[in-house]
Amino acid sequence: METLLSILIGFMIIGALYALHAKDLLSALIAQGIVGYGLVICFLNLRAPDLAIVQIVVETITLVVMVAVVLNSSRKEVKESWNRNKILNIVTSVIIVGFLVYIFAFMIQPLQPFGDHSMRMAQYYTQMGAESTGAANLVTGVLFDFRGYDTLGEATILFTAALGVVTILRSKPKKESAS
Amino acid sequence: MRFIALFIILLVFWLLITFSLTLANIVVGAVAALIGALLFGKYFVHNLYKFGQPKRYYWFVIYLGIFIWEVLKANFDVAYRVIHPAMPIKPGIVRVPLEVKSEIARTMLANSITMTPGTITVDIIGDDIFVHWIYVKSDKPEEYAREVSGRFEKYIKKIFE
Amino acid sequence: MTVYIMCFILFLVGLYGVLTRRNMIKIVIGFSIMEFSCFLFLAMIGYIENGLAPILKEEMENPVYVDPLPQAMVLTAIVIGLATTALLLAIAIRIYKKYGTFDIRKVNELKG
Amino acid sequence: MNGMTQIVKKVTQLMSGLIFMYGLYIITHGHLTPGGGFAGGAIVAGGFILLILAFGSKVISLRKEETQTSITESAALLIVILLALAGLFLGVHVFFNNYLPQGQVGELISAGVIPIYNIFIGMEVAAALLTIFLALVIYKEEVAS
Repeated sequence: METLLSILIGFMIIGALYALHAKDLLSALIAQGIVGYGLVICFLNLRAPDLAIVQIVVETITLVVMVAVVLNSSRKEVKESWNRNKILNIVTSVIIVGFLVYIFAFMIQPLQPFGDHSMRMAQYYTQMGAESTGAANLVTGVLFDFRGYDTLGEATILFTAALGVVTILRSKPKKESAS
Repeated sequence: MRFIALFIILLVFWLLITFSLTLANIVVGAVAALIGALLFGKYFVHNLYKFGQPKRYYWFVIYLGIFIWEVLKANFDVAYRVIHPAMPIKPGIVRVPLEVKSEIARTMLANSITMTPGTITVDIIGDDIFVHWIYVKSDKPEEYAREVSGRFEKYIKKIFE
Repeated sequence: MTVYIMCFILFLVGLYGVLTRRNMIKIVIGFSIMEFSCFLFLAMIGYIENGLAPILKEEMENPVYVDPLPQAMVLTAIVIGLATTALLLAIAIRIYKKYGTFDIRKVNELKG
Repeated sequence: MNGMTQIVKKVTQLMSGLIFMYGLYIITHGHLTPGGGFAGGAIVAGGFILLILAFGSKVISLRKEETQTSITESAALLIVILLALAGLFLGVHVFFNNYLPQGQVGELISAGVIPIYNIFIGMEVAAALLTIFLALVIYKEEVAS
Protein backbone atom coordinates (compact mmCIF):
# COMPACT_ATOMS: atom_id res chain seq x y z
CA MET A 1 0.00 0.00 0.00
CA GLU A 2 2.78 2.38 0.90
CA THR A 3 4.59 1.82 -2.42
CA LEU A 4 1.39 2.28 -4.41
CA LEU A 5 0.59 5.50 -2.62
CA SER A 6 4.15 6.76 -3.07
CA ILE A 7 3.95 6.17 -6.82
CA LEU A 8 0.57 7.95 -7.00
CA ILE A 9 1.87 10.93 -5.04
CA GLY A 10 4.92 10.99 -7.29
CA PHE A 11 2.64 11.34 -10.31
CA MET A 12 0.73 14.06 -8.51
CA ILE A 13 3.98 15.95 -7.83
CA ILE A 14 4.92 15.75 -11.53
CA GLY A 15 1.45 16.99 -12.48
CA ALA A 16 1.70 19.83 -9.97
CA LEU A 17 5.11 20.90 -11.28
CA TYR A 18 3.81 20.88 -14.84
CA ALA A 19 0.73 22.84 -13.80
CA LEU A 20 2.93 25.52 -12.27
CA HIS A 21 5.22 25.80 -15.31
CA ALA A 22 2.83 25.42 -18.26
CA LYS A 23 2.90 28.25 -20.79
CA ASP A 24 -0.82 28.01 -21.51
CA LEU A 25 -3.20 28.55 -18.61
CA LEU A 26 -5.72 26.07 -20.00
CA SER A 27 -3.16 23.26 -19.97
CA ALA A 28 -2.13 24.34 -16.48
CA LEU A 29 -5.72 23.79 -15.36
CA ILE A 30 -5.86 20.37 -17.01
CA ALA A 31 -2.61 19.46 -15.26
CA GLN A 32 -4.12 20.55 -11.98
CA GLY A 33 -6.86 18.05 -12.76
CA ILE A 34 -4.17 15.34 -12.62
CA VAL A 35 -3.49 16.28 -8.99
CA GLY A 36 -7.17 16.43 -8.08
CA TYR A 37 -8.17 13.14 -9.67
CA GLY A 38 -5.00 11.46 -8.41
CA LEU A 39 -6.17 12.47 -4.95
CA VAL A 40 -9.46 10.65 -5.64
CA ILE A 41 -7.57 7.42 -6.35
CA CYS A 42 -5.49 7.91 -3.19
CA PHE A 43 -8.69 8.32 -1.15
CA LEU A 44 -10.15 5.16 -2.65
CA ASN A 45 -7.02 3.25 -1.66
CA LEU A 46 -7.14 4.74 1.83
CA ARG A 47 -10.64 3.23 2.32
CA ALA A 48 -12.41 6.58 2.27
CA PRO A 49 -15.22 6.30 -0.32
CA ASP A 50 -17.06 9.34 1.08
CA LEU A 51 -14.05 11.53 0.48
CA ALA A 52 -13.56 10.09 -2.99
CA ILE A 53 -17.13 10.92 -4.02
CA VAL A 54 -16.95 14.45 -2.65
CA GLN A 55 -13.53 15.11 -4.14
CA ILE A 56 -14.40 13.88 -7.64
CA VAL A 57 -17.50 16.07 -7.84
CA VAL A 58 -15.84 19.11 -6.27
CA GLU A 59 -12.81 18.78 -8.54
CA THR A 60 -15.03 18.65 -11.61
CA ILE A 61 -16.98 21.74 -10.57
CA THR A 62 -13.77 23.62 -9.71
CA LEU A 63 -12.36 22.74 -13.11
CA VAL A 64 -15.51 23.99 -14.86
CA VAL A 65 -15.45 27.27 -12.93
CA MET A 66 -11.71 27.77 -13.52
CA VAL A 67 -12.01 27.08 -17.25
CA ALA A 68 -14.89 29.55 -17.40
CA VAL A 69 -12.70 32.17 -15.71
CA VAL A 70 -9.68 31.54 -17.97
CA LEU A 71 -11.64 31.49 -21.22
CA ASN A 72 -13.29 34.69 -20.11
CA SER A 73 -10.02 36.56 -19.79
CA SER A 74 -6.54 35.72 -20.94
CA ARG A 75 -4.93 32.35 -21.58
CA LYS A 76 -1.39 33.64 -21.86
CA GLU A 77 1.15 33.13 -19.13
CA VAL A 78 2.88 36.36 -18.07
CA LYS A 79 6.55 36.70 -18.91
CA GLU A 80 9.03 36.15 -16.12
CA SER A 81 11.62 38.89 -15.81
CA TRP A 82 14.67 39.28 -13.63
CA ASN A 83 14.56 42.02 -11.10
CA ARG A 84 16.78 43.28 -8.34
CA ASN A 85 14.86 41.89 -5.41
CA LYS A 86 15.07 38.35 -6.69
CA ILE A 87 18.09 37.31 -4.61
CA LEU A 88 16.47 38.63 -1.46
CA ASN A 89 13.28 36.75 -2.33
CA ILE A 90 15.16 33.52 -2.88
CA VAL A 91 16.99 33.85 0.44
CA THR A 92 13.73 34.51 2.26
CA SER A 93 12.04 31.56 0.58
CA VAL A 94 14.90 29.23 1.45
CA ILE A 95 14.72 30.32 5.09
CA ILE A 96 10.95 29.74 5.19
CA VAL A 97 11.23 26.34 3.55
CA GLY A 98 14.08 25.32 5.86
CA PHE A 99 11.98 26.32 8.84
CA LEU A 100 9.05 24.30 7.51
CA VAL A 101 11.22 21.25 6.95
CA TYR A 102 12.59 21.54 10.48
CA ILE A 103 9.09 21.76 11.95
CA PHE A 104 7.94 18.81 9.84
CA ALA A 105 10.88 16.65 10.92
CA PHE A 106 10.21 17.61 14.52
CA MET A 107 6.45 17.03 14.43
CA ILE A 108 6.58 13.70 12.60
CA GLN A 109 8.38 12.00 15.49
CA PRO A 110 5.34 11.13 17.66
CA LEU A 111 3.40 9.73 14.66
CA GLN A 112 3.08 5.99 14.29
CA PRO A 113 4.41 4.48 11.07
CA PHE A 114 1.96 4.49 8.18
CA GLY A 115 -0.90 2.03 8.48
CA ASP A 116 -0.46 1.47 12.21
CA HIS A 117 -2.98 3.81 13.79
CA SER A 118 -3.13 3.61 17.58
CA MET A 119 -6.98 3.83 17.62
CA ARG A 120 -6.94 5.53 20.99
CA MET A 121 -9.82 7.83 20.09
CA ALA A 122 -11.12 5.95 17.06
CA GLN A 123 -12.03 2.92 19.16
CA TYR A 124 -14.90 4.81 20.73
CA TYR A 125 -16.20 6.01 17.38
CA THR A 126 -16.04 2.65 15.65
CA GLN A 127 -17.55 0.66 18.53
CA MET A 128 -20.10 3.07 19.99
CA GLY A 129 -20.75 5.27 16.96
CA ALA A 130 -23.45 3.16 15.39
CA GLU A 131 -25.22 2.55 18.70
CA SER A 132 -25.31 6.16 19.79
CA THR A 133 -26.14 7.75 16.43
CA GLY A 134 -27.98 4.97 14.61
CA ALA A 135 -26.19 5.67 11.32
CA ALA A 136 -24.49 2.80 9.51
CA ASN A 137 -22.13 5.21 7.77
CA LEU A 138 -19.81 6.20 10.62
CA VAL A 139 -18.46 9.26 8.81
CA THR A 140 -21.93 10.76 8.56
CA GLY A 141 -22.55 9.85 12.18
CA VAL A 142 -19.41 11.67 13.29
CA LEU A 143 -20.13 14.57 10.97
CA PHE A 144 -23.65 15.33 12.12
CA ASP A 145 -23.65 14.11 15.70
CA PHE A 146 -20.32 14.21 17.50
CA ARG A 147 -18.94 17.04 15.39
CA GLY A 148 -22.06 18.98 14.50
CA TYR A 149 -20.34 22.27 15.19
CA ASP A 150 -17.80 21.57 12.44
CA THR A 151 -20.56 20.96 9.93
CA LEU A 152 -22.41 24.08 10.96
CA GLY A 153 -19.24 26.16 10.63
CA GLU A 154 -18.51 24.62 7.24
CA ALA A 155 -22.01 25.40 5.98
CA THR A 156 -21.60 28.97 7.23
CA ILE A 157 -18.27 29.34 5.42
CA LEU A 158 -19.79 28.08 2.17
CA PHE A 159 -22.68 30.49 2.60
CA THR A 160 -20.30 33.38 3.24
CA ALA A 161 -18.17 32.46 0.24
CA ALA A 162 -21.18 32.40 -2.06
CA LEU A 163 -22.24 35.75 -0.65
CA GLY A 164 -18.73 37.12 -1.20
CA VAL A 165 -18.58 35.89 -4.80
CA VAL A 166 -21.94 37.47 -5.60
CA THR A 167 -20.87 40.74 -3.99
CA ILE A 168 -17.45 40.88 -5.68
CA LEU A 169 -18.75 40.05 -9.13
CA ARG A 170 -21.55 42.59 -9.18
CA SER A 171 -20.13 44.94 -11.79
CA LYS A 172 -22.98 47.41 -11.95
CA PRO A 173 -24.03 49.13 -8.74
CA LYS A 174 -27.48 48.11 -7.61
CA LYS A 175 -30.19 50.63 -8.28
CA GLU A 176 -30.95 52.75 -5.30
CA SER A 177 -34.27 51.91 -3.81
CA ALA A 178 -36.89 54.60 -3.94
CA SER A 179 -36.41 56.78 -0.93
CA MET B 1 -47.32 14.01 -20.52
CA ARG B 2 -43.57 14.54 -20.44
CA PHE B 3 -43.74 14.99 -16.68
CA ILE B 4 -45.44 11.64 -16.19
CA ALA B 5 -42.97 9.84 -18.46
CA LEU B 6 -39.98 11.40 -16.70
CA PHE B 7 -41.55 10.56 -13.33
CA ILE B 8 -41.87 6.89 -14.27
CA ILE B 9 -38.34 6.73 -15.70
CA LEU B 10 -36.87 8.36 -12.59
CA LEU B 11 -38.80 6.06 -10.26
CA VAL B 12 -37.56 2.98 -12.15
CA PHE B 13 -34.02 4.39 -12.00
CA TRP B 14 -34.38 4.91 -8.24
CA LEU B 15 -35.59 1.37 -7.67
CA LEU B 16 -32.72 0.03 -9.77
CA ILE B 17 -30.00 1.88 -7.86
CA THR B 18 -31.42 1.29 -4.37
CA PHE B 19 -32.53 -2.27 -5.14
CA SER B 20 -34.92 -2.72 -2.25
CA LEU B 21 -38.69 -2.83 -2.18
CA THR B 22 -39.54 -1.61 1.33
CA LEU B 23 -42.41 0.84 1.66
CA ALA B 24 -40.21 3.66 3.01
CA ASN B 25 -37.84 3.35 0.08
CA ILE B 26 -40.66 3.52 -2.48
CA VAL B 27 -42.26 6.55 -0.79
CA VAL B 28 -38.95 8.45 -0.61
CA GLY B 29 -38.22 7.50 -4.21
CA ALA B 30 -41.62 8.70 -5.36
CA VAL B 31 -41.14 12.06 -3.64
CA ALA B 32 -37.65 12.43 -5.13
CA ALA B 33 -38.89 11.46 -8.60
CA LEU B 34 -41.72 13.99 -8.29
CA ILE B 35 -39.21 16.77 -7.49
CA GLY B 36 -36.99 15.69 -10.36
CA ALA B 37 -39.91 15.54 -12.79
CA LEU B 38 -41.14 18.99 -11.76
CA LEU B 39 -37.69 20.55 -12.13
CA PHE B 40 -36.48 18.81 -15.28
CA GLY B 41 -39.74 17.88 -17.04
CA LYS B 42 -39.74 20.84 -19.41
CA TYR B 43 -36.32 19.89 -20.75
CA PHE B 44 -37.16 16.25 -21.43
CA VAL B 45 -37.47 14.79 -24.95
CA HIS B 46 -40.58 15.12 -27.13
CA ASN B 47 -42.45 12.44 -29.09
CA LEU B 48 -42.88 10.04 -26.23
CA TYR B 49 -45.38 7.83 -28.10
CA LYS B 50 -42.37 6.19 -29.72
CA PHE B 51 -41.62 4.45 -26.43
CA GLY B 52 -44.79 2.39 -26.86
CA GLN B 53 -44.03 0.82 -30.22
CA PRO B 54 -42.49 -2.64 -29.81
CA LYS B 55 -41.18 -2.73 -33.41
CA ARG B 56 -38.57 -0.14 -32.45
CA TYR B 57 -37.23 -2.31 -29.65
CA TYR B 58 -36.84 -5.19 -32.09
CA TRP B 59 -34.78 -3.04 -34.45
CA PHE B 60 -32.80 -1.74 -31.49
CA VAL B 61 -31.69 -5.25 -30.55
CA ILE B 62 -30.62 -5.93 -34.15
CA TYR B 63 -28.83 -2.59 -34.23
CA LEU B 64 -26.89 -3.50 -31.08
CA GLY B 65 -25.59 -6.64 -32.77
CA ILE B 66 -24.57 -4.74 -35.92
CA PHE B 67 -22.93 -2.03 -33.83
CA ILE B 68 -20.85 -4.47 -31.77
CA TRP B 69 -19.73 -6.24 -34.97
CA GLU B 70 -18.70 -2.94 -36.58
CA VAL B 71 -16.82 -1.87 -33.45
CA LEU B 72 -14.93 -5.19 -33.42
CA LYS B 73 -13.99 -4.81 -37.08
CA ALA B 74 -12.87 -1.22 -36.61
CA ASN B 75 -10.83 -2.20 -33.55
CA PHE B 76 -8.82 -4.71 -35.55
CA ASP B 77 -8.43 -2.21 -38.38
CA VAL B 78 -7.06 0.51 -36.09
CA ALA B 79 -4.85 -1.96 -34.24
CA TYR B 80 -3.39 -3.07 -37.59
CA ARG B 81 -2.66 0.54 -38.52
CA VAL B 82 -0.97 1.19 -35.17
CA ILE B 83 1.18 -1.96 -35.16
CA HIS B 84 2.18 -1.78 -38.83
CA PRO B 85 5.68 -0.24 -38.98
CA ALA B 86 4.84 2.13 -41.83
CA MET B 87 1.73 3.48 -40.00
CA PRO B 88 -0.61 3.60 -43.03
CA ILE B 89 -2.81 6.46 -41.85
CA LYS B 90 -4.32 9.22 -43.97
CA PRO B 91 -6.30 11.38 -41.52
CA GLY B 92 -8.81 13.91 -42.68
CA ILE B 93 -12.18 15.47 -41.92
CA VAL B 94 -15.02 14.46 -44.22
CA ARG B 95 -18.42 16.07 -44.61
CA VAL B 96 -21.29 13.62 -44.84
CA PRO B 97 -24.88 14.64 -45.59
CA LEU B 98 -27.37 13.21 -43.12
CA GLU B 99 -30.48 11.33 -44.08
CA VAL B 100 -32.06 11.07 -40.64
CA LYS B 101 -33.96 14.18 -39.63
CA SER B 102 -34.91 13.96 -35.95
CA GLU B 103 -32.47 15.28 -33.38
CA ILE B 104 -32.30 12.19 -31.22
CA ALA B 105 -31.55 10.00 -34.23
CA ARG B 106 -28.73 12.35 -35.19
CA THR B 107 -27.37 12.23 -31.65
CA MET B 108 -27.47 8.45 -31.68
CA LEU B 109 -25.73 8.35 -35.06
CA ALA B 110 -23.03 10.79 -33.94
CA ASN B 111 -22.39 8.80 -30.78
CA SER B 112 -22.23 5.54 -32.72
CA ILE B 113 -19.68 7.04 -35.12
CA THR B 114 -17.62 8.37 -32.22
CA MET B 115 -17.65 5.06 -30.38
CA THR B 116 -16.39 3.20 -33.43
CA PRO B 117 -12.58 3.37 -33.32
CA GLY B 118 -11.05 5.36 -36.15
CA THR B 119 -13.87 7.84 -36.62
CA ILE B 120 -14.79 10.77 -34.40
CA THR B 121 -17.74 13.11 -34.86
CA VAL B 122 -16.57 16.70 -34.75
CA ASP B 123 -19.76 18.68 -35.24
CA ILE B 124 -23.20 18.82 -36.84
CA ILE B 125 -23.86 21.95 -38.89
CA GLY B 126 -27.16 22.18 -40.71
CA ASP B 127 -27.81 18.85 -42.40
CA ASP B 128 -24.18 17.77 -42.56
CA ILE B 129 -22.09 15.86 -40.08
CA PHE B 130 -18.34 16.42 -39.91
CA VAL B 131 -16.32 13.31 -39.12
CA HIS B 132 -12.62 12.99 -38.44
CA TRP B 133 -11.43 9.78 -40.06
CA ILE B 134 -8.13 8.02 -39.48
CA TYR B 135 -7.91 6.67 -43.06
CA VAL B 136 -9.86 8.54 -45.73
CA LYS B 137 -10.38 5.82 -48.31
CA SER B 138 -11.63 7.78 -51.32
CA ASP B 139 -12.43 11.28 -52.46
CA LYS B 140 -15.94 10.56 -53.69
CA PRO B 141 -18.66 11.81 -51.31
CA GLU B 142 -21.05 8.90 -51.98
CA GLU B 143 -18.45 6.30 -51.12
CA TYR B 144 -17.32 7.71 -47.85
CA ALA B 145 -20.87 8.53 -46.89
CA ARG B 146 -21.68 4.85 -47.24
CA GLU B 147 -18.51 3.88 -45.42
CA VAL B 148 -18.94 6.23 -42.45
CA SER B 149 -22.61 6.61 -41.72
CA GLY B 150 -24.46 4.32 -44.11
CA ARG B 151 -23.84 1.21 -42.08
CA PHE B 152 -25.69 2.63 -39.07
CA GLU B 153 -28.11 5.03 -40.67
CA LYS B 154 -30.72 2.64 -42.01
CA TYR B 155 -31.15 0.92 -38.65
CA ILE B 156 -31.25 4.17 -36.71
CA LYS B 157 -33.92 5.40 -39.11
CA LYS B 158 -36.04 2.40 -38.24
CA ILE B 159 -35.50 2.84 -34.49
CA PHE B 160 -36.10 6.54 -34.04
CA GLU B 161 -38.21 7.72 -36.98
CA MET C 1 7.03 7.10 6.63
CA THR C 2 7.88 7.63 2.93
CA VAL C 3 4.33 8.65 2.09
CA TYR C 4 4.36 11.37 4.74
CA ILE C 5 7.53 12.82 3.25
CA MET C 6 6.11 12.60 -0.29
CA CYS C 7 3.02 14.39 0.95
CA PHE C 8 5.20 17.12 2.46
CA ILE C 9 7.04 17.45 -0.87
CA LEU C 10 3.67 17.97 -2.58
CA PHE C 11 2.94 20.71 -0.04
CA LEU C 12 6.30 22.33 -0.79
CA VAL C 13 5.56 22.24 -4.53
CA GLY C 14 2.35 24.15 -3.88
CA LEU C 15 4.20 26.62 -1.66
CA TYR C 16 6.82 27.08 -4.37
CA GLY C 17 4.07 27.92 -6.82
CA VAL C 18 2.49 30.46 -4.52
CA LEU C 19 5.84 32.12 -3.80
CA THR C 20 7.35 32.27 -7.28
CA ARG C 21 4.53 32.53 -9.82
CA ARG C 22 3.32 35.94 -10.90
CA ASN C 23 0.13 34.85 -12.62
CA MET C 24 -2.87 34.93 -10.29
CA ILE C 25 -4.43 31.77 -11.75
CA LYS C 26 -1.17 29.93 -11.07
CA ILE C 27 -1.25 31.17 -7.49
CA VAL C 28 -4.78 29.80 -7.10
CA ILE C 29 -3.54 26.46 -8.49
CA GLY C 30 -0.70 26.51 -5.95
CA PHE C 31 -3.16 27.07 -3.13
CA SER C 32 -5.27 24.14 -4.37
CA ILE C 33 -2.22 21.88 -4.41
CA MET C 34 -1.36 22.83 -0.84
CA GLU C 35 -4.94 22.06 0.19
CA PHE C 36 -4.82 18.68 -1.55
CA SER C 37 -1.63 17.69 0.24
CA CYS C 38 -3.18 18.59 3.60
CA PHE C 39 -6.28 16.47 2.84
CA LEU C 40 -4.09 13.55 1.86
CA PHE C 41 -1.97 13.84 5.00
CA LEU C 42 -5.03 13.86 7.28
CA ALA C 43 -6.63 10.93 5.46
CA MET C 44 -3.40 8.94 5.70
CA ILE C 45 -3.13 9.42 9.46
CA GLY C 46 -6.42 7.59 9.99
CA TYR C 47 -5.53 4.66 7.76
CA ILE C 48 -5.08 1.19 9.27
CA GLU C 49 -3.47 -1.67 7.39
CA ASN C 50 -6.19 -4.08 6.17
CA GLY C 51 -8.87 -1.85 7.64
CA LEU C 52 -12.38 -1.58 6.20
CA ALA C 53 -14.17 1.54 5.03
CA PRO C 54 -16.10 2.94 8.03
CA ILE C 55 -19.51 1.67 6.97
CA LEU C 56 -21.00 -0.94 9.24
CA LYS C 57 -21.78 -4.40 7.92
CA GLU C 58 -23.68 -6.96 9.95
CA GLU C 59 -22.07 -10.15 8.71
CA MET C 60 -18.46 -9.33 9.61
CA GLU C 61 -16.95 -10.71 12.81
CA ASN C 62 -14.59 -8.42 14.68
CA PRO C 63 -14.11 -6.00 11.83
CA VAL C 64 -11.35 -3.37 11.90
CA TYR C 65 -12.52 -0.03 10.53
CA VAL C 66 -10.29 2.88 9.61
CA ASP C 67 -10.65 5.97 11.76
CA PRO C 68 -13.77 7.94 10.72
CA LEU C 69 -12.77 11.15 12.51
CA PRO C 70 -10.06 12.43 10.09
CA GLN C 71 -12.33 11.53 7.19
CA ALA C 72 -15.16 13.62 8.62
CA MET C 73 -12.79 16.57 9.06
CA VAL C 74 -11.39 16.25 5.53
CA LEU C 75 -14.96 16.07 4.19
CA THR C 76 -15.71 19.51 5.57
CA ALA C 77 -12.27 20.78 4.53
CA ILE C 78 -12.80 19.80 0.87
CA VAL C 79 -15.96 21.89 0.61
CA ILE C 80 -14.24 24.78 2.37
CA GLY C 81 -11.41 24.45 -0.15
CA LEU C 82 -13.91 24.77 -2.98
CA ALA C 83 -15.39 27.88 -1.36
CA THR C 84 -12.00 29.58 -0.93
CA THR C 85 -10.98 28.69 -4.49
CA ALA C 86 -14.17 30.22 -5.84
CA LEU C 87 -13.60 33.37 -3.80
CA LEU C 88 -9.98 33.70 -4.96
CA LEU C 89 -11.07 33.23 -8.58
CA ALA C 90 -13.74 35.89 -8.21
CA ILE C 91 -11.15 38.34 -6.89
CA ALA C 92 -8.74 37.41 -9.71
CA ILE C 93 -11.31 37.93 -12.45
CA ARG C 94 -12.30 41.26 -10.88
CA ILE C 95 -8.66 42.44 -10.89
CA TYR C 96 -8.34 41.33 -14.50
CA LYS C 97 -11.35 43.45 -15.43
CA LYS C 98 -9.85 46.50 -13.79
CA TYR C 99 -6.18 46.23 -14.85
CA GLY C 100 -6.32 43.97 -17.91
CA THR C 101 -3.68 41.59 -16.64
CA PHE C 102 -3.21 38.62 -14.32
CA ASP C 103 0.33 39.74 -13.41
CA ILE C 104 0.40 40.68 -9.74
CA ARG C 105 3.58 42.78 -9.98
CA LYS C 106 2.19 44.85 -12.82
CA VAL C 107 -0.94 45.40 -10.78
CA ASN C 108 1.27 46.56 -7.93
CA GLU C 109 2.99 49.08 -10.18
CA LEU C 110 -0.18 50.37 -11.82
CA LYS C 111 -2.06 51.05 -8.58
CA GLY C 112 -5.25 53.05 -8.45
CA MET D 1 -23.09 32.41 -23.50
CA ASN D 2 -24.30 30.27 -26.39
CA GLY D 3 -25.38 26.69 -26.11
CA MET D 4 -23.51 23.71 -27.47
CA THR D 5 -24.32 21.48 -30.44
CA GLN D 6 -27.44 19.37 -30.95
CA ILE D 7 -25.65 16.27 -29.74
CA VAL D 8 -24.77 17.72 -26.35
CA LYS D 9 -28.24 19.23 -25.99
CA LYS D 10 -30.00 15.94 -26.68
CA VAL D 11 -27.78 13.94 -24.34
CA THR D 12 -28.28 16.60 -21.67
CA GLN D 13 -32.04 16.35 -22.04
CA LEU D 14 -31.87 12.64 -21.44
CA MET D 15 -29.28 12.63 -18.67
CA SER D 16 -29.84 15.71 -16.49
CA GLY D 17 -32.87 14.25 -14.76
CA LEU D 18 -31.00 11.05 -13.99
CA ILE D 19 -28.02 13.00 -12.61
CA PHE D 20 -30.39 14.93 -10.34
CA MET D 21 -31.98 11.68 -9.20
CA TYR D 22 -28.58 10.17 -8.44
CA GLY D 23 -27.73 13.23 -6.34
CA LEU D 24 -30.95 12.77 -4.38
CA TYR D 25 -30.09 9.10 -3.86
CA ILE D 26 -26.65 10.02 -2.51
CA ILE D 27 -28.24 12.57 -0.16
CA THR D 28 -31.07 10.42 1.19
CA HIS D 29 -28.92 7.32 1.65
CA GLY D 30 -26.10 9.34 3.22
CA HIS D 31 -26.38 7.55 6.56
CA LEU D 32 -26.27 4.07 5.00
CA THR D 33 -23.89 4.20 2.03
CA PRO D 34 -20.91 6.42 1.18
CA GLY D 35 -21.97 9.94 0.37
CA GLY D 36 -24.14 12.37 2.23
CA GLY D 37 -25.19 15.96 2.01
CA PHE D 38 -21.95 17.39 0.69
CA ALA D 39 -21.39 14.93 -2.15
CA GLY D 40 -25.06 14.74 -3.11
CA GLY D 41 -25.50 18.50 -3.07
CA ALA D 42 -22.51 18.90 -5.35
CA ILE D 43 -23.93 16.30 -7.76
CA VAL D 44 -27.31 18.06 -7.84
CA ALA D 45 -25.57 21.35 -8.57
CA GLY D 46 -23.61 19.55 -11.29
CA GLY D 47 -26.86 18.50 -12.99
CA PHE D 48 -28.06 22.10 -13.15
CA ILE D 49 -24.64 23.36 -14.29
CA LEU D 50 -24.69 20.81 -17.11
CA LEU D 51 -28.10 22.09 -18.17
CA ILE D 52 -26.96 25.73 -18.20
CA LEU D 53 -23.72 24.92 -20.06
CA ALA D 54 -25.47 22.84 -22.71
CA PHE D 55 -28.40 25.11 -23.45
CA GLY D 56 -26.69 28.46 -23.01
CA SER D 57 -27.80 31.19 -20.68
CA LYS D 58 -30.90 32.03 -22.72
CA VAL D 59 -32.82 29.06 -21.38
CA ILE D 60 -33.38 30.61 -17.94
CA SER D 61 -33.52 34.14 -16.66
CA LEU D 62 -30.23 34.23 -14.80
CA ARG D 63 -31.06 37.05 -12.38
CA LYS D 64 -34.25 35.41 -11.18
CA GLU D 65 -32.52 32.05 -10.85
CA GLU D 66 -29.69 33.56 -8.83
CA THR D 67 -32.13 35.21 -6.43
CA GLN D 68 -33.93 31.90 -6.03
CA THR D 69 -30.75 29.93 -5.30
CA SER D 70 -29.64 32.59 -2.82
CA ILE D 71 -32.94 32.35 -1.00
CA THR D 72 -32.83 28.53 -1.01
CA GLU D 73 -29.32 28.59 0.38
CA SER D 74 -30.19 30.96 3.20
CA ALA D 75 -33.36 29.08 4.07
CA ALA D 76 -31.59 25.72 4.15
CA LEU D 77 -28.84 27.06 6.42
CA LEU D 78 -31.47 28.61 8.68
CA ILE D 79 -33.33 25.31 8.93
CA VAL D 80 -30.10 23.50 9.84
CA ILE D 81 -29.49 25.96 12.65
CA LEU D 82 -33.11 25.66 13.82
CA LEU D 83 -32.85 21.86 13.83
CA ALA D 84 -29.70 22.12 15.90
CA LEU D 85 -31.39 24.58 18.24
CA ALA D 86 -34.32 22.22 18.65
CA GLY D 87 -31.89 19.76 20.18
CA LEU D 88 -31.21 22.33 22.85
CA PHE D 89 -34.82 22.30 24.00
CA LEU D 90 -35.91 18.69 23.40
CA GLY D 91 -34.70 15.64 25.28
CA VAL D 92 -31.17 16.00 26.62
CA HIS D 93 -30.34 19.67 26.53
CA VAL D 94 -27.40 19.63 24.13
CA PHE D 95 -26.84 21.62 20.94
CA PHE D 96 -26.92 19.23 17.95
CA ASN D 97 -28.67 16.59 20.02
CA ASN D 98 -30.05 13.59 18.14
CA TYR D 99 -33.53 13.73 19.66
CA LEU D 100 -35.59 11.61 17.27
CA PRO D 101 -35.87 7.82 17.81
CA GLN D 102 -32.98 6.05 16.17
CA GLY D 103 -34.55 2.89 14.84
CA GLN D 104 -32.79 -0.11 13.37
CA VAL D 105 -29.26 0.46 12.06
CA GLY D 106 -29.26 -0.07 8.30
CA GLU D 107 -32.89 0.88 7.59
CA LEU D 108 -33.70 3.87 5.41
CA ILE D 109 -35.74 5.56 8.15
CA SER D 110 -33.25 5.48 11.01
CA ALA D 111 -30.53 7.50 12.72
CA GLY D 112 -32.92 10.17 14.04
CA VAL D 113 -32.24 13.64 12.70
CA ILE D 114 -29.18 12.76 10.63
CA PRO D 115 -31.09 12.20 7.34
CA ILE D 116 -32.89 15.52 7.82
CA TYR D 117 -29.60 17.29 8.39
CA ASN D 118 -28.28 15.56 5.30
CA ILE D 119 -31.18 16.79 3.18
CA PHE D 120 -30.86 20.39 4.24
CA ILE D 121 -27.05 20.45 4.09
CA GLY D 122 -27.36 19.00 0.59
CA MET D 123 -29.79 21.76 -0.35
CA GLU D 124 -27.45 24.37 1.07
CA VAL D 125 -24.38 23.04 -0.76
CA ALA D 126 -26.24 22.70 -4.07
CA ALA D 127 -27.70 26.19 -3.84
CA ALA D 128 -24.34 27.71 -2.83
CA LEU D 129 -22.45 26.11 -5.71
CA LEU D 130 -25.17 27.16 -8.16
CA THR D 131 -25.07 30.70 -6.82
CA ILE D 132 -21.31 30.88 -7.36
CA PHE D 133 -21.64 29.50 -10.90
CA LEU D 134 -24.54 31.78 -11.82
CA ALA D 135 -22.68 34.81 -10.46
CA LEU D 136 -19.77 33.99 -12.77
CA VAL D 137 -22.09 33.51 -15.77
CA ILE D 138 -23.93 36.78 -15.10
CA TYR D 139 -20.61 38.61 -14.76
CA LYS D 140 -19.46 37.15 -18.07
CA GLU D 141 -22.64 38.28 -19.81
CA GLU D 142 -22.32 41.77 -18.41
CA VAL D 143 -18.68 42.08 -19.45
CA ALA D 144 -19.47 40.83 -22.93
CA SER D 145 -22.37 43.21 -23.46
